[in-house]
Amino acid sequence: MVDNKASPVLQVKDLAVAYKIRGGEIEAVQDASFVIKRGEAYGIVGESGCGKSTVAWAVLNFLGANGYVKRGQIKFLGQELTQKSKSELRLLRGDQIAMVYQDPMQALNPSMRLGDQMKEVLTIHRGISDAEAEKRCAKMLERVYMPDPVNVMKRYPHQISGGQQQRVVIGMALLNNPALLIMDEPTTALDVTVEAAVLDLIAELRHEYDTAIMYITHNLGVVARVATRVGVMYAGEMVEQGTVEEIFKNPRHPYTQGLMRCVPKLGANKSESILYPIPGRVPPPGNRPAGCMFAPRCDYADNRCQEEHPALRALDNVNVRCHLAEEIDWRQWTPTEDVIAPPAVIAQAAADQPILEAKSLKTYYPVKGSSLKDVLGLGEKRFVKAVEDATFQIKRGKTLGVVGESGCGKSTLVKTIIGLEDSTGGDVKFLGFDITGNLSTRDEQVIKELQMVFQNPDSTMNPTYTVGQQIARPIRRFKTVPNDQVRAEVVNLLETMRLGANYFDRLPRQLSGGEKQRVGIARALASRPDLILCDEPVSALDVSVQAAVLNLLLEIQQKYDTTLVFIAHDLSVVRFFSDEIAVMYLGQIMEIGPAEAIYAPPYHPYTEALLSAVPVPDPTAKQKHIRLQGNVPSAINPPAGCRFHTRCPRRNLLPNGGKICQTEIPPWREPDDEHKIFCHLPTDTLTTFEPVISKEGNG
Amino acid sequence: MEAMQSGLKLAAPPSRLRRMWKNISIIFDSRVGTIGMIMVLFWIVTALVSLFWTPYPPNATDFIQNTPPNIQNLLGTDQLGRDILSRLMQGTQVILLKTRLPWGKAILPGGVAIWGVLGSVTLGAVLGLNAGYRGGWTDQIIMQFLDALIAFPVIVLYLVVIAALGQGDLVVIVAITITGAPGVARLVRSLTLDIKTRDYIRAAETRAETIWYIMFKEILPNARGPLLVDSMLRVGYAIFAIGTLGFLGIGLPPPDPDWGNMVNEARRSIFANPLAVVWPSLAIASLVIGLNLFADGLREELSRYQK
Amino acid sequence: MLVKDCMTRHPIIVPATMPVVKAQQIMADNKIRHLPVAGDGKRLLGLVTRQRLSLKTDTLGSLNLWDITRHLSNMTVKNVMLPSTKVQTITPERTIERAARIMADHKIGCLPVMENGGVVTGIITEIDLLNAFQEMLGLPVEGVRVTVRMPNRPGEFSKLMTALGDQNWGVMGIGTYPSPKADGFYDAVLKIRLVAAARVEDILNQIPDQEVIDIRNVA
Amino acid sequence: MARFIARSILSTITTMLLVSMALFLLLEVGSGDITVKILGVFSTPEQRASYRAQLGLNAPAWQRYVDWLIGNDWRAAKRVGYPLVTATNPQTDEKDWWADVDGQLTRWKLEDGHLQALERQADGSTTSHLVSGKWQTNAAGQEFFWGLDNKNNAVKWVRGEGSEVWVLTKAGLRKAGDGPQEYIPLRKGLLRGDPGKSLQYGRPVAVTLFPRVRNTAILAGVAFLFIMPLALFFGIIAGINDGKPLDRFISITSLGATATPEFVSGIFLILIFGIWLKALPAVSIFLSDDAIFKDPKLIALPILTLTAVELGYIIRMTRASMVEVMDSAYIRTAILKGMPYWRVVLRHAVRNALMAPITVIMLHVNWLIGGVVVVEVIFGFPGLGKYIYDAAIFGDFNAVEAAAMLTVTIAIATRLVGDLAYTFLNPRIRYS
Repeated sequence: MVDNKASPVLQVKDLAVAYKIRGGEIEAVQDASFVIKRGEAYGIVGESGCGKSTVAWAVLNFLGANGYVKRGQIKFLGQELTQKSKSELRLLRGDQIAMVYQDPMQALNPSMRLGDQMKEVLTIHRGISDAEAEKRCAKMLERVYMPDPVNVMKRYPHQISGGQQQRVVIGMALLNNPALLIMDEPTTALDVTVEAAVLDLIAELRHEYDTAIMYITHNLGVVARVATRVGVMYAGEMVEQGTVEEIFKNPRHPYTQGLMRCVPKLGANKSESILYPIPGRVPPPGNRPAGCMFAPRCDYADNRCQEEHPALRALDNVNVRCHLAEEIDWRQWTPTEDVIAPPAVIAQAAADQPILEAKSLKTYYPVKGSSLKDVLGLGEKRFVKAVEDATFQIKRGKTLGVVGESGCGKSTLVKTIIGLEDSTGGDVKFLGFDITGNLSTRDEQVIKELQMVFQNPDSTMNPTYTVGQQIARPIRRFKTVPNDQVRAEVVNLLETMRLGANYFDRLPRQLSGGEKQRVGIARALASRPDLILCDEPVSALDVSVQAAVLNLLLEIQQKYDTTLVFIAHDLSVVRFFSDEIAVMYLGQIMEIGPAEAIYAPPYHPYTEALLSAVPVPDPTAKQKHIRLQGNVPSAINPPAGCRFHTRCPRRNLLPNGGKICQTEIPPWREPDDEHKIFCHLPTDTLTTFEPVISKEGNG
Repeated sequence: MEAMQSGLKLAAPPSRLRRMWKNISIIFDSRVGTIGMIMVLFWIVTALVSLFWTPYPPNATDFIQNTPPNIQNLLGTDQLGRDILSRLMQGTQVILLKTRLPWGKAILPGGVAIWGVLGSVTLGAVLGLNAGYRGGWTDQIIMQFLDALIAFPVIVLYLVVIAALGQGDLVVIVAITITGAPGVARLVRSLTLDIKTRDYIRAAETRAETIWYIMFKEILPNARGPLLVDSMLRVGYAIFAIGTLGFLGIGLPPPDPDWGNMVNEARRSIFANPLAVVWPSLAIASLVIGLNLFADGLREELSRYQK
Repeated sequence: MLVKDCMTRHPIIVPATMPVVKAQQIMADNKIRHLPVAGDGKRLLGLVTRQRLSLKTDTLGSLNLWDITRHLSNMTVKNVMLPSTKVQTITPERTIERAARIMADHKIGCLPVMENGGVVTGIITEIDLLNAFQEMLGLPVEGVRVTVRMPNRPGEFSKLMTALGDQNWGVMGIGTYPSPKADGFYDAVLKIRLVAAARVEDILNQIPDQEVIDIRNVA
Repeated sequence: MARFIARSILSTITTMLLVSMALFLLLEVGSGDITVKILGVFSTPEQRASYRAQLGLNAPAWQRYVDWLIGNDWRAAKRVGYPLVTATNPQTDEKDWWADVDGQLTRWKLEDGHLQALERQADGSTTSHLVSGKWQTNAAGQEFFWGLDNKNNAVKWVRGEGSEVWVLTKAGLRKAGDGPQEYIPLRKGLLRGDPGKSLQYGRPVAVTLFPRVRNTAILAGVAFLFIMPLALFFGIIAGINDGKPLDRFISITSLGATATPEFVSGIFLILIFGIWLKALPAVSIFLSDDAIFKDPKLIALPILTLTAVELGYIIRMTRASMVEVMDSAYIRTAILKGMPYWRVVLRHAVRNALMAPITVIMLHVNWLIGGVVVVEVIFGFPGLGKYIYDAAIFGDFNAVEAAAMLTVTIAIATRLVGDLAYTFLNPRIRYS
C-alpha cells in the first residue's frame, strides 16, 4: 500500500504544562514532543508522576482552573489548539478528538441511561434526530461487540459489567469518527481477559477508521501489543521515542532500560532470572534536578549529566534524551552492588513437609435477596459460593501463587486461611492445628504464625501512628521480644526492609508507596510468622518499586525460611515469584501444580485463555489468540457441572459438544505427579495444546 | 492528578510541640478560617476578661433605662437600666467557661455549649463506632434508636426535655447532648464504615486485637479531623440553641445574663431602644458565624492536606 | 476498489471563520491543495483550493497598499470558499472509477467524501486516484512488467490466465485497455513477481494470437 | 426497590413506636407532679392525690402508655359489661362516652349511697332514675359497681365505702362524697385519633390542635415554596462558580443567614420592615385563629424570617453537592464530549447534585419545625409551634405529646418522601 496518509494528526512540540499552586507554580510536564499520524497508535509509557496524563489533558486543553500550557505547541490537524477559544474547543471535543480514560464506571453518568449518554454526542454535534441517533448508537454498540445493543441503551451504567462499560465509553468516543482518540489507561481497571478483548477492539477500530490513537499506560506489555510507536516519559519529559520494535529490542535511554529490567518476562522465574529495580524514585514536580532528570538514579551518570540538561536528539531510528546514548549498550549492563542478589536456589531442607493443608475447603457468604419475601426472612437462603472445594498444600519455605480474575475467590481463600472469614466446610490444617474457624476460635500461637501483607499501600498503614509504633504493636502484642528490646527489634526489622532507623518516627504520609508496602511487610514479619499471606502486595506499585518489593520478599523468604501464599492477577509476576501455582475461576481451583508446569501445556482451557490474554512486553512474541466470550457468571448461582463450561473455548473437543461439562463435575486429571487439572478433557488431549506464547528472535 | 503526589521528606522528626503548631497553623492557609478563628478568639478573650472585670456589675440596675450608647454605657442600657456591655461580656461565661451545678454554688469549668457538645461527641462516637464497626443487628438497633431521636424536631426535643426536667445548666447540657448525638453518631458511623475497609484494620484483626482496641485506637484517631470540624460546627449550633432557648425563656436560669434572654427582654421595648436587641443578636450571630467559618476553613485545609 | 479504501480519512478541515492567510499557511505547512470548510459536526460548508486563494486583482484595483493588507487580513475562508452547493462530493461506498469520472468531467482535483448526509469523513484527490492506479498495476513491488496484446474476442483473456496459472506465477497487478493504436485489440498489462523476463516472454509468446509488445524489469 | 420500600416502612413504624415511648416516658413518667400545676401550689397533698386518681395517673406506666396509644374503652367496657360508645354533647359539641345498655345510652351516678342511671335522650338531654340490682360482690365481700360517670371516666363505686373526692370545678376544688374508688379516664387512644384532653384547657386536644396545624401548614408551606426554587437556583449557581467572587458572595451571605438564629433575624426584620420602613406590621397580632386569611400582610414577616434561615442552609447544601458533582469524572466526560456548558450543568450535573441535598433537606424539616416554633413565638402566630411551646411551658403533657407526635410524624413522613425521592432519582437503588 502506498503510504500517502503520513501527514500528522497531532503534533506536540516542546510542551510544558504548569499548575499554579499556593505561592508559585509547578511544572508537571516540562518538555514533551511527539507526532501522531493518521491511523497510528502512539503509546506513552512511564511510571506514575511522570506527567503522562497531564499531556493528554493538555491536548484537550482541559487542565482545570489552575493548570495551563506554559510553553510549546499542540497542533491538531494543522491548527494550533492552545490558542483556541472555549467554544472552538467544544466543537472539536467529542467530534474530532475523543477521550477514554481509566475508570469507565466513573466516566459514565450514573443517573442517565447509556443510550441517552451516547445519543447526545450525535444530537449535539450532528444535529440529527433522536431516532436516527438511536439507530446509529445501536450500530456502534454492535460494532464494539456489545451483546443486545438496543437493550443495553436502556440501561444505567451500574447495570452492566466493567468491560461492557468500557466498550460503551469507547463506542461513544468513536461515534463521531474522531481523528484522534486519546486513551488514558483504558484497560488498567479491567481484568486481563477483558483487557485483551478491549485491546483487540482498539486495534481493529483503528484500522477500520484510520483513527490516530494516543495511548497512555504504565504497562509495557500493553504498549507492546497496542502501539506502533512509543514515547517514554520520565519526570515530565519525553526521554525516548521510536517504533515499538526498536524501543523494546534496543532501548537507548537508561530509564527505558531500567523499566525493561524491572518487569519479569512471562515464563521467567526467580531461580533463573533477576529483577533489577531502578534505585530511588521519580522526583516530584518542583523538585527536579537541574541536569538530566534521570541522573540521580542512573548508573551511567557522570558530571555532565548532573549539570547539563540533555536535549531530545535523533539517534539511528529513535529519539533519545541522553548524553551518553551512543556509549551505553544495554546488553553489557551489570547490576551495581547494592542490588539484592536473589536466592539462587531455595533451601530444600524441610521442603517436603507441608505447613498448610486444605481439603475441600468451602467458604460461602449468605446473600440478602431483594424481594419482599427475603426481607421478611422467608425466602430461601442463598449463598455466594466464593470458594468451593479447594484442596491444596503448601510446603515449608515454598511459595504458592494464586491467580485468577477479580471475583474468582482468591482473596476469600486467603481471608479464610487467616481467619477473617469462617469456612463453610472442609478441613484446613496449619502446623497440625485445625484452623477452619475464624480468628476468635484460634489459639494465640496460631494467630501469631499467620500474618498478612496487603495490596493497597495507601491503606496498609494507619495514618495516625508512626512507622515505629505500627511495627512495634505486633511485637508487643505477641511479646516476641522483652519490652525493653522492642525498639531495637523494630529498627532491626526496618533495616531488613532496607529502610534505616530514621524511619522510626515518620508518619505514613511522609512515605512513598513502596516504602509503605515495606513497612507493611515488616509489620507482618514482626511476629516472626511461619506463613505470610500476600494479597496482591505489588499490584498497586510502579514497576520499578514492584521489582524492589519482590526482591525484598525473596530475601526475607530466604532469610527466615518463611512460607508465602502470593495472590496476584499479573501472571508474569506470579510465575516469577511462585514455586507452585493455583489457577482459580469462580471459586474453584481449575489447575494447580508447579509453576513451570502451569505455564506450559498441558493446560486447563482457562489457564490457556488467561495466558493468551496476558500482554507480553515483547512486540515480537507470538501469542495464540484465544478470547473468552461472555461475562463471568454469578457466584450465587454458578453454572452446574464445570463452572467454566459457559465460556470454555475447548469444550467442542469433547464428543457431543461437551454436553458432559454442563452436567457433571469434572474429574482431576493428573498429567504428572504434582500437576492437576480440573477438566473433562482427557490428559492426552490437553497435552496436544500448543504453547500459548512462542518467541521469535531473541525476546 | 497523578503528578501531584508530592513526596514530603522531612529530614528529622520535629518535636511534638512543633508538630502540634504545624497542625494548628494550617488554618492560616485559609483566609476564611483565619477570619473565623479571630472572631472566635475575640469572644474567648472577652469571656476570660469578664471573669475578672466587667465595666459594671451585670445585674446592677444603676442607670437610666433604655439609654442609647454613650460614654458611660458604651452599648447603652436595657429596659431595667443595666449596662448592656457588662451583661454581654458576662453572658459569654455560661456558654464558654463555666457550668453551674445544681448543688450549691458548685461550678464546673467549661461552658454549657462546650460540655453539651463534648457529651454529644462522646455519646455519638461510641454509638457510631459500634454501629459502624460491628454492623449487623447492633447497627440496626443503634440506627433505629438514632432515627427515633433524629425524628424529633430539635426545638421540640428541647421543649420536651425541659418540660420534663425543668430548667438548669445541666438540663441544657443533657438536651444538647441528646439532640447532637445522633448527628455525631451518623458521621462517625459513616467514617467508620469507610475506615474499616482499610487494610490496617485487617492487619489489626489478623493480630486478633480486641474490638475496643480496633474501634478506639485504630479507627477513632483517623476520624478526628472530620470530628473536630463537626464539633466546631456543633458548638455553633449549641450556642444557637442556647440563644433560642434563652429567647423562649426556658434556657439557662438567672442570675447570669443570657444572650437569648437579653434579646427576648429587650424586644418588649423595641420601639424605645432598638439597639438593645441588636447587641446580643450580633453577639450570637458573630460567634456562630465565626465558628462556622473556622470549621469551613479547617475542613478545606484538612481535605487539602490529606490529598 | 471503493472510495473508502483509498480516500484520506480525517482530512484537515477548517472553520469558515478562519482568516484566509491562516488557511494558506495550513496548506503550505501540510503540503495540501484542498481544504474542506466545515461547521459544527464536520458538516461541509464549502471548499477552499489553492486557486481560490490566489488574488483576484479586479477586486483590489481600487485599493491602496494599506487597504489591501487590511482587506487581506480581514478576509476569511468564508469569503473565498466554493460554497457547498457547488462542491462536487462523493460517498465512501462509490467506486473509484466513479470518482475519477466525476473529477475528469468537472476538471477538478478533489472530492470531499461525505457520509450521513453532509458529514465530511474524508477527501479523495487526484493523487489518491493515481496511487490507486499504481496499486492496481502492482507498481510498488519489484517484478516483470509485461504488456500483452490480444484480439478483442471472448476466451483470449482466459488463455492468458491459463498460461500464467500453469506456471504458478504470482500476478501482482493487472490492467486491460483497448489498444491505443490497433482497433480490435486489447492490451493487458501484467506485473509478475520473482521470475525472469526472458522466461515470461517465452511462455507468453507461445499463446496463439497474442504477442508481447513490451517487457521490462521494474522496481 | 421493594426491599427498600419495605424496609423504610418497617423502620418508620419502629421509629414511631420508639418515639412515642420515649415521649411518654419523658413526659409522664420523668416529669414532676402535674397536679401541682393544675391545682396550684397551695393545694394539699390529699387534694392532689385525689385528683391524680381522677386523671388515672395511679395506673402503672405501661398501662397508661397502652391507654394513651390505643385507648382504654375496650378495657373499660369489659369491666362495665356494656359496649361503650361516644355521642356528641349538644352543649359543647364534644364527644361524650356512654354505655350502651341494650340500646339505651346510659351513665351512672352515686348519690347518697344509691345508684342512679342517667339515660341519654334523643335530643341529648338526660333523664335519671334509680337503679338496683347492679351491685356485684367481690372475694372480700365488698359490693361494687363498674360504670361510667358524667366526666367520661369509667369508675368503680364501692357500696358503703363512698370515698371522699376532690372535684375540680370552675369555682375551684370542691369536696364531694360518694366518690368512686377507681378511675379509668376514657380515651380512644392516639392511634385512633384521640390524644386525650388538654390539662390546661380541659378540652380535647384534637379540637384545639387542628386550626393551629392548619395555620402552620400555610406558614411553612408558603415559606417552602419560596425557599426551594431560590435555594436550588442559588446553590447551583454558586456550585458551578466554585471559588469565584459570585460563589464567595452567595456562600458568605447564606452562611450569615444560617448562622443567625431565627429570633435574631426575626427581630432584625421587625426592626427593618416594621419600625424603620413601617411597611409591615411589626408584631402580628392575631385576633382569631382565622386572622391570617383576612390579612395576608400579617404572615409576611414570619414567612420572610423562616425563609431567611432555611434558604441559607439549603443553598449551602446544594452548593457543596454541586461542587462535588462538577468535579466528578462523568462531568469531565460530558465536557469532553463537546456538550455545551449549560447542557452539561442541566442535564448531567443537576440531577446528580440534587440527590444528596434532597435527603438532607427532607431531614432538615426538623429544623424547619424548630424554626417555626421560634417564629411563631416571636410573632405571636397561632400555629402548631406556639401550641407546643405553650403546652410545654404549662406541662400539659397530653397536648405536648399530641403535638410532638404530630411534628415527629411530619418529620418522618418527609424523610420517607426524601428517601423515596432519592430512590427515584438514583437509578442505582431503583434498579437493584
